[in-house]
Amino acid sequence: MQFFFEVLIGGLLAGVMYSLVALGFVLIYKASGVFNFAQGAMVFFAALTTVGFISMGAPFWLAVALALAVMVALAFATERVVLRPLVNQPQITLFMATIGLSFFVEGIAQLAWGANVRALDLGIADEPIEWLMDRTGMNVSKFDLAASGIAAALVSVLGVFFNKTRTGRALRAVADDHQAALAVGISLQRIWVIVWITAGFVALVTGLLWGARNGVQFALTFLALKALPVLILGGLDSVVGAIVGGLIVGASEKLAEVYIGPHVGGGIESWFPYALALLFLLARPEGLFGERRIDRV
Amino acid sequence: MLYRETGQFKTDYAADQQLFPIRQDRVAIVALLVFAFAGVPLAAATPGLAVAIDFNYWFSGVLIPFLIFSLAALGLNILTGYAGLLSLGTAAFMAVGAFAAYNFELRVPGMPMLMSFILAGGVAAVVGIVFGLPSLRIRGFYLAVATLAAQFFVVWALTKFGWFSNYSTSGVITAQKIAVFGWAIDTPVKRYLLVLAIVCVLALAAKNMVRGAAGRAWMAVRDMDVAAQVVGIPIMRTKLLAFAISSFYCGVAGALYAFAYLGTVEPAGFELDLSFRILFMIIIGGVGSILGSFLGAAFIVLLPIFLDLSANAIERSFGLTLPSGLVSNLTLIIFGALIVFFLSVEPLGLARLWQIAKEKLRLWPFPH
Amino acid sequence: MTGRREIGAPILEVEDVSLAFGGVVALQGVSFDVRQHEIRAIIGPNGAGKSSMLNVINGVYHPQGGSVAFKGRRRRKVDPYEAAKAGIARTFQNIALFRGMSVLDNLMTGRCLKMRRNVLEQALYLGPARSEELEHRRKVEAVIDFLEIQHVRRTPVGRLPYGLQKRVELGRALAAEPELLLLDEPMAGMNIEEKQDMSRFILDVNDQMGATIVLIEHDMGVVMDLSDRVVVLDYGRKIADGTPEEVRRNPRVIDAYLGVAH
Amino acid sequence: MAESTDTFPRLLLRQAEIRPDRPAMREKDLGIWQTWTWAQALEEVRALACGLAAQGFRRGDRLAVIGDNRPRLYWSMMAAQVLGGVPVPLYQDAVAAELAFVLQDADIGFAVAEDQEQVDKLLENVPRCPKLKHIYFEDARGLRHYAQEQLTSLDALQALGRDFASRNPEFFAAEIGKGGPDDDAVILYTSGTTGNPKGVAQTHAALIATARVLVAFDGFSDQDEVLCYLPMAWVGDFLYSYAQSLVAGFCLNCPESPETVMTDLREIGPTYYFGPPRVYESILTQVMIRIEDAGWLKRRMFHAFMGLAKRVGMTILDGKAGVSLRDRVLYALGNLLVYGPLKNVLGLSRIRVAYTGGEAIGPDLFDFYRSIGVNLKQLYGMTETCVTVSMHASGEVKLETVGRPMPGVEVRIADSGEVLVRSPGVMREYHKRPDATREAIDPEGFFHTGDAGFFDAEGHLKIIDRAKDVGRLADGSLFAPKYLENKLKFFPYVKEAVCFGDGRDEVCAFINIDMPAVGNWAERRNLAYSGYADLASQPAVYELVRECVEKVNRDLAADAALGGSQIRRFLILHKELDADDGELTRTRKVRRRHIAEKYATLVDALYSGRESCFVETQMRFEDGRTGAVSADLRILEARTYDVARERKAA
Repeated sequence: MQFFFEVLIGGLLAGVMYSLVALGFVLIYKASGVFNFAQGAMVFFAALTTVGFISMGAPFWLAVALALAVMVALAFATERVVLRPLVNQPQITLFMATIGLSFFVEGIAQLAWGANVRALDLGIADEPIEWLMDRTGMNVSKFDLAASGIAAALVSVLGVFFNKTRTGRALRAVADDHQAALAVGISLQRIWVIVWITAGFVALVTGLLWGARNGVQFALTFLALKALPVLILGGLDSVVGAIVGGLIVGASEKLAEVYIGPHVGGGIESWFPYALALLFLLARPEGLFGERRIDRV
Repeated sequence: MLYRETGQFKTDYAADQQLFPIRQDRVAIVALLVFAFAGVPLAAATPGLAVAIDFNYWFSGVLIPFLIFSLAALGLNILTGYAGLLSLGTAAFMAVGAFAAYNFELRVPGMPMLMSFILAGGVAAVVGIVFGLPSLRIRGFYLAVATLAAQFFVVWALTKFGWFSNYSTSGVITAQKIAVFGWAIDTPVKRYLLVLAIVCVLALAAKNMVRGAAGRAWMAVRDMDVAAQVVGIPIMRTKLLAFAISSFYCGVAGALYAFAYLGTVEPAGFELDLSFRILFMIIIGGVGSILGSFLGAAFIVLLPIFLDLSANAIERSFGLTLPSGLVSNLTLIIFGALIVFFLSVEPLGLARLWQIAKEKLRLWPFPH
Repeated sequence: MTGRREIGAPILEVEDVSLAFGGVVALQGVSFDVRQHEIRAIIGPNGAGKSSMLNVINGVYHPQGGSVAFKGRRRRKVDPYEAAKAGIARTFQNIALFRGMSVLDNLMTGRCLKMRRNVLEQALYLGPARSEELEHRRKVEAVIDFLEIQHVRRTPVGRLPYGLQKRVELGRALAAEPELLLLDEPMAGMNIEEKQDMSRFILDVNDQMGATIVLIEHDMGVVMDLSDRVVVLDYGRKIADGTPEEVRRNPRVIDAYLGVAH
Repeated sequence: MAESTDTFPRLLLRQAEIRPDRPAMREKDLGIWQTWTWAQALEEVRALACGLAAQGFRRGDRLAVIGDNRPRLYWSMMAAQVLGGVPVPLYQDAVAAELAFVLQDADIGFAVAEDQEQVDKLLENVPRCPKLKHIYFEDARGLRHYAQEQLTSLDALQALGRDFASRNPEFFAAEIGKGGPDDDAVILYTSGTTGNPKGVAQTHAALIATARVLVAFDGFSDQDEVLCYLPMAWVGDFLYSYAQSLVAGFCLNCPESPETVMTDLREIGPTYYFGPPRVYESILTQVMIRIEDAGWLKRRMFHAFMGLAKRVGMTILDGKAGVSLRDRVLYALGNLLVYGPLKNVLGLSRIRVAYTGGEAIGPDLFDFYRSIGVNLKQLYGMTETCVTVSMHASGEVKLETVGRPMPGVEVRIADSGEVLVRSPGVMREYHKRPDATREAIDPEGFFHTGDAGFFDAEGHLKIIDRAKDVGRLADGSLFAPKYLENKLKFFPYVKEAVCFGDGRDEVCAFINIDMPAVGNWAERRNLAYSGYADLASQPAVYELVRECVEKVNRDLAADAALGGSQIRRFLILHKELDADDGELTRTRKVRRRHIAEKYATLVDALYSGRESCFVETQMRFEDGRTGAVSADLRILEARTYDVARERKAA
């Protein structure tokens, strides 16, 4: 039983990280209706850039700041080159465009910083928390805890940003109805840039956390793939959904790995979340927290 | 300009419905086929040329992969371009084809090679139908995600269950020697011809389908499914058919990929990245166009080669060594950029550009 | 031009149909019948539930209550596919053509239910599949000729002007040789000549092809000229039913239309 | 059986016998070119003929045919001929009232109409034409509820016919047997300028003889293709489509609709083509407009190669020597890049011969087609003579003439200058108009064309004017105002011209400049001008016009007969001649006499050798107001050329 909890908690903590990636998607989807497949690439790019600057001798915070600046630039570029020309195109087209974008970003990243794995140290060791170990004997990583703490903080900040600030409300307005947003004089372009910057920021944080954990490497881009089932479970346009979805996926995949894995030869977390999401989709195509649409004729 | 259509009138529907209604097109296509089937092999057989050009490289490194990818792109185009169902699992269906063919050859004594290719396609089709089932309820990129599930699951299954790869380590399989009607396909030229023949036949079949009732049903579902249903098109059957046919093509492509191109493949060789490359082929080549599938494949296959060559040329001529991975990263960047470019500027891809050019030629000297 | 063809027994019976989206009531206990060969108009102010009515008839919407009987077969739920099979074709208020396809192909889809060849035969395009394709092309050409759209035969419908698109959509419905034809505002947004052409087509369809027609139209003049009987809906309820003259005189109809510019 | 082929029905039998499976008729319908072989055509005709017989159509009855060119309309004419009747094709665009006279004059009892529109017109006339008992229609669209008992569909008629034929198998052949070459084959109504149209009765013999000559002349065979787009009621279509296809055995192609003619033309790609100048004109205009939308490079290329074509194209077409190898190569290149594609887009690629006639054709127009390799020829004739009096022979095409008389045609120039014609093709008579017939055909059998003309040195006939307008100068030399005016009007800068000279000792002219053309010309030279009158008075413009006039004079000098009537003096009118001011007819023909009176002062000035002349005229403006315009018009001398010397040079 206690083992179960250990796995569960581990899963949940990993889940928080997934939610973090998913969050990036949700932000952009809410504001621009774009399913940004490049989010993974952005995570990779952000992390790699930070590490890159550090390796060039920049102090950590400066490196982060610079990386953020780069992400801002990227956001502007994306809005100008990708989103604006494709405005009012079918979502699926934009989706494919972001696949292109992710290739582009990956290419740039490796061209600029090289393709080999870099280590990143945030100063938090990835080791069990003693007192918890002593009391319950459960192995819970400090790092994971800290990471999820940061994630949680970030999420709540965003929550505030969305619900309290003017811009935040503007974003939601755009998400709900582009026309209306324009009517009340909110410039779509501006909103998009802001959203992509925010997403870039989230990507940066995610990149740092994951990078510190597994090393900064191309594999980070696959986080996007991890995030997809999360999104499907949570619904593409719900921040809360993203978080809950992340937790579910994290937990379920770890549990599945541990309890089902052995019977089928393991390694099932590569597809299990998808299977889960798929089943879920068939039952409820609009996700846990997504809004249902009726298409009229 | 080159088109002289005056006097090419049609006195029955058969003539009006034919594949290439314009005489000049018929001539051109025949010429092209002759060149591909006879010209190229003959050139390869000509001693003089054979010295000048490394034909083995051209066959195994360029033409064969080009043809195979064209076939895969054709399959994806049927699903995505015509039926409007985006799939990111193309590589998975290719993998199914490859491993199925391998196993048919392995386990069914005296199984004719072509037969196992066809059956491989069949197996892929079945898998395709299974993973297509969600398309009945979900649309857009939700569906794309569903196909991703296929992508991961298949690769995982092929790796995990040794049976598929006859218990080789990490699921690597080595394709059996190809023989068709007792004729050993053992040289690049022969393999090229075999692939070419198969691709031509399947391309023709595809063309016939898309211009026939099936194709119309697919496009109808793509353009407006409610209306399609109202005119009496069975949505479910139409979509599943698209998945089946598409997967069949990908399956055969996969089989050829293993048997006629690489020889040795492993499940990891059919990663998501491959699916993406094939998706790019149809985006660049032309969504919803048979010709586009070929153009796109040619482009995606040739671009890296071209970059490589030019990189080498630069290195040689300037005596400098370019950073490793430069070319591969450049390729990524260019692909990415092109995708965005085509999607926003010419969503119907190279095929559309060709079509426009053709229209201009037909109206020459007038602009319109 | 009435009395030109004998109107037969009811072919379609709508009985006490009610439909709601979430809380919004679209139709409430609507009943009426349509007789063989007649032209039946459904009129009413915007949002009266006219389109919903058609959608119920050919199964795009499923009513919560009531039933629809076509050629005697009474159903609570039909799905569009069955409706099409049964011989119901329709056009939509805001054109629902297959934009990516040529006029010819759009019309050919209208005949899909009559095409029997399986995909393999089509792929080979030999013998039966080929001759079937050609045979149906012949049928479709007759429709093209009838609607006088020869000159755009090969044009993708997306590129056609609005009026022509409406015509093509009618053509797609006709290609199915329907017994019952549902026309949702066939003349919306047309100029006078286009309307006249369309009226002529509708009459000829009804007359030469013997199709029964249910049409929704805003232009009162058109309705009065074309239709044999008129149903008037208002807020999802039937408020009148009868010949154009009767309906025109009906006080409730006048009220419903007061202030409504049509 | 059909060894004798002296009537159209027998020609049909012959064709059906020797080339039963060659196409005889095509029609663009339901998206494809529906085709009938000669054998099938024969059956269609049999059904129609027997049907008509069953309906009581007797020998000598007349069958009106009205509608666009449709196979069954042609076959109906044949059916009537089979039964010894006479088809009377009518202009499909005539209004009901216009039809009335013809229907009565030709005692029409049976009529074949294309569609509702035509049927309505006929029905409208039924009260006035009680004889009209039967109306058959091709297209039932909209006619299903017409109650009139006269109406029957052609389908029904043919059904009747097949039934009748099965009961009397010998009937059809027997009826054809009864026919003779001297029976009337058709009555064609000529739209006379004044009074009622006259019906021209032509016999089988005349038409077939003429058709044979034409077929031989340009070597037509059953491989040829022609598009039937001209009105069936026009002799040109009857002879060049109907008669020739029966003689040569080639295929007639009926367009889908009048609107689609250009497309259909492109699809069929006829091997010969016949059209009045205006048709060629409209095609050329279309070309010029469309090419202007092309990119700069294409435009340059186009104009460059057209220039070349103008230089050497015609010589090459006539297969004559005197073109440098370089030019030949360039021309070949142009053929690949411009001429070929152009002809292809216009549907003229396969043209072997193209005819024009009816009115004078401008040199630019004529040269354009010939220079890109379309063998365009002029011919001369009229309904009464089965058109072909004379025609350009390939290789010796001269724009200003209408070629040599056709084989078997005698042409004589009367002292009055009128052209007289005697040939197998001359009509038998004007239907029911012995008086008119006597007027037109003299005892020797010569038909008086009413046109003035003469033969040039090579024996090419040259038509100059209507005989009645031709006059003589005081010195007795021939003066053909319209000829001169046309020559002037062929210049883009000249809109209208009025020439005087009858009975005077020299020729003088009023000129109207073409506002757009000259305005354009002026802008290119940045000449400022305030309006028509101002532009017209510009010295530069006067020089421009003088050049035109002198070119005309040079041409005139080139031939003996007209060399005397060169234009000595001219002025440019200060206002545009206008129908509203009674200076032109509604069809834009100059009313010479009226103008002469109205501007008497100017005419006097021209002849009194003055340098200029003040004039004030009332004119009506667009807004209907009338007002006076006055101007001081300059009068210029134009250089004239010595006839004899120019002759040697030429």
